[in-house]
Amino acid sequence: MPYEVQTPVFEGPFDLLLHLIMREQVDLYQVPLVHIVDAYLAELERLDVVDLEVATEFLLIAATLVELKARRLLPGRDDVDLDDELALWEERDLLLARLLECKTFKDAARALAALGDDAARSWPRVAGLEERFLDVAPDLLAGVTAADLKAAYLRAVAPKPTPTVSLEHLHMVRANVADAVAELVDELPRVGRISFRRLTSSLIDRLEVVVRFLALLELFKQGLVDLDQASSFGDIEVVWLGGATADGDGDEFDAFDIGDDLVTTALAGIDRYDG
Amino acid sequence: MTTSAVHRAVEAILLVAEEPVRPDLLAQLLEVPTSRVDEVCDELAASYRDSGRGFILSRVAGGYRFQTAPDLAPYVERYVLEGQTSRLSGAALETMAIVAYKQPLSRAQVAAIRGVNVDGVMRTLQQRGYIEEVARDPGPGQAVLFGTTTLFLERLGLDSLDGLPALAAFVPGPEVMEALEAGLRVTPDDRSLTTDAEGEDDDGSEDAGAEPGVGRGVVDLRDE
Amino acid sequence: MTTSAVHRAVEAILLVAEEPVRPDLLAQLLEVPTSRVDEVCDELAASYRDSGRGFILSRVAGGYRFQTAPDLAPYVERYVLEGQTSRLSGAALETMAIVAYKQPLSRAQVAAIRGVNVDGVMRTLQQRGYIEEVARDPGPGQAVLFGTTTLFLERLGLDSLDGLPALAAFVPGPEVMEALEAGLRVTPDDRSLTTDAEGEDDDGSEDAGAEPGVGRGVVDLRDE
Repeated sequence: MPYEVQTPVFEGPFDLLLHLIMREQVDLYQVPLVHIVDAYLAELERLDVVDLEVATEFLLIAATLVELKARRLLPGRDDVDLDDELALWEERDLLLARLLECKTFKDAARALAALGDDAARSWPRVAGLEERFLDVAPDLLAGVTAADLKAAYLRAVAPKPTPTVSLEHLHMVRANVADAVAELVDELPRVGRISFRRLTSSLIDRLEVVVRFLALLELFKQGLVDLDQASSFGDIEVVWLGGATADGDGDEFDAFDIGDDLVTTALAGIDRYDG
Repeated sequence: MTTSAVHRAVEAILLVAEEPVRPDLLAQLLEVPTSRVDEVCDELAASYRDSGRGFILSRVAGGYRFQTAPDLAPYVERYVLEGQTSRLSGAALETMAIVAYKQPLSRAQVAAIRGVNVDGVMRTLQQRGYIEEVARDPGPGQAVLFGTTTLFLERLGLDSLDGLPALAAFVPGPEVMEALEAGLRVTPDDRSLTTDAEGEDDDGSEDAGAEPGVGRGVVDLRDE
Repeated sequence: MTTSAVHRAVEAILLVAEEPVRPDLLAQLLEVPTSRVDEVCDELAASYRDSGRGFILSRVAGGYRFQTAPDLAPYVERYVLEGQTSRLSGAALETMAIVAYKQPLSRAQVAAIRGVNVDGVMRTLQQRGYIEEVARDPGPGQAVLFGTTTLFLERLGLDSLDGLPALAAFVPGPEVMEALEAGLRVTPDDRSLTTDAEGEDDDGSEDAGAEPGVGRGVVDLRDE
C-alpha cells in the first residue's frame, strides 16, 4: 500500500508518531517499515545537528517502532524469551503513556488558544490616571539613586539568560524497572497493604510513576503482590503476598535479572535523562 | 456611604485602574465588606449588560476591570492598530498548557512530556510574561520551577487557575486509546494483516480491553 | 448601522482610548457623519449624568473621553495613594534606565533591548512625567523617540544627564567569555576563527557533538 508520509514540521518524536497513528487511522504495521524509518530520518535531517537530545529521542522511537513492528510480523514462537517479551511490553506502554500525554496536552493547548482568542476580542481599559491625579500619585522614583539606575541598565543589556551549562539536565528522572522492583521489594513487606497513589505520592515525574507501575505488574506476575482496582479510574490497592522479609530476593528475581539488560535497554528513553 | 455611592466609587476607581482591581482592595478603600464589593460589581455588570453598553465589567485574574464588549471587536480593532499581541506558535501553546496544568514544574519535566528540548520555547513564554520562575525544586540540583503568571490569566480571560477547563476533559477517549494501542500492538494478532481498524470484531475489542489496564492506569495517575 | 450600535461602538472605542478621540476620527471609524458622532456623544454623556454613573463623558482638547466624576475624586485619590504600587518594579526600572542611557530611542528599540513589550511601562513613565517624546525618527515610519525629562533629573538629584554614572566599557564575565569561546569551537562553519585557540584538528565538528550544552548557551547569547 503506497503510503505518503507528509510531515509538516513536527515538534518532536511524539508529535510525529501521534500524527502517523492518528491522522491516517493507519495501522502502523501495514505501512512498509522503510516508510516509517524514512519519515523519521527525514525529520532527523531537519534537526539542528547540535541538538543531540532531540535527535536521540527520534532515533530511540524509530528503533522502538522497528522492533515493535518486527516483533509483530514474526509468527508466534513458543520459545520467545519472556523477559524480551516483557521488556517490549514495557517499552510499548511507556510509548503509549507518552503519546497519550502528548495528545492530552495538544488538545488542552487548543482549548487554551480558543480561550485566548475569545478573551482577545475584549480590550481592557488601560488609560490610567487623569492629569489631575498625577500630583497625588506617589513618586515612583523615590529612593532610586543614579547608581541603581546604572545597575538596572547593566542588568537590562546583559546577555540573558546567563549562559551557564544547565545543571538541570542532571536532575532528571532516574528510573528503571529493575530498580523500582528492588525498591518495592524492600518497601512493600514493611507496609503490607498500600494504595498505589500513596505508594507513588513522593514521585514527581510521571515516568517514575509509570515505571513503578510496571514494576508492580512484574511483581504481580510473579505472584508477590495482589492488585485490586475497585472501580475503573479508582485507586489501586496493593497487597504484599511475598512473605515477611525481602531476604533472598536475588534468588526470586533470577528470571528478572536475566532480562535486566533488556529492561535497561528498553528504558533507555528514561535513562537518557540521567544526564 | 449609601448604596449608589459605592456603585459610583467602584466605577470611578475601575476607570483609572490599569490592571484588575482586587475586591478586597476596593473594600478597604471604600470601607465596606468585600462581599458588598462583589455584590456591587455583579449589579454593575448586570446593568451594563441589560442596558446594552459598549463596555462590560468583568472579573479577571482575581480582580475587576472594564473591558470592551466582545461583539464590538471589529470597531475597536480599527482604532487599536498596535498593541496586538502576536499569536503563540503551536509548540509554545502546548508548552504553556503543560506549565498551566502541571505547575510548578521544571524545564526538564516539561521537556520530558514534550519529548523535545523546550529551552527556547520556555524562554519565549517567559519573555512574553506568560510564565515565570515560581520556586526551586528542593531536591538535588535545585531546578528552577515554573508557573503561570497573572498576565497569563488576563490573556485567557480567567479569574483564576480554577477556571482552566479540567484536564480530564482532554484525556483521549477510548477510541483514541484503542487506535493508539492498535498502532503499537506488540504481538501478531490472528487477523489478517490487511484488515484495518474498521474490521474489528468482538475478539478485537476484547483484545483492546484486555491490556488497557496499563494505559488507563497511566491516564488515571496523570489526572491526580 | 443602527442608532444603538453607534452608541455602543463609541463607548467601546472611548474605553480603550488613552487620549481624547477626535469626533472626525470616530466618524471615520464608524462610517457615520461627524455630526452624528457629536449627537451620540451628547446623548451618552446625558445618560451617564442622568443615571448618576461614577464616570462622565467629556469633551477635552478637541476630543471625547471618559473621566471620573469630579465628586468622586477623594476615592480615586485613595486608590492612587493606597492601591497602586508606589515603586517601580525591577523591570520598569530597567526600562527607565535604558531610556536614560540610550536616549533618544523609540519604544520598539526599548522593547528590542528588554525582549518584551514595554508599552505599558513606557506609558506609565510618560504619564508620571519621567520620560517624554523628544523627537521623531527621520527614517520611514517616523517612530516617536523618547528621552528623559527635567523632572526625572530632579528626582534623581542630577544637574544634567552628564551626571549619570559612566558605564565602563562592557566586559562580559569569565563564564560568558568561556561560553563564547566554546561556541566558536563548536560551530563548524566558523572553524577558521578557532585556529588561534585550537590550532589544529579537523575534528572540530565532532566537538560540536561533544558539547551540546555549551553550544546551547551560545545560541542563547545570539538570541538576544
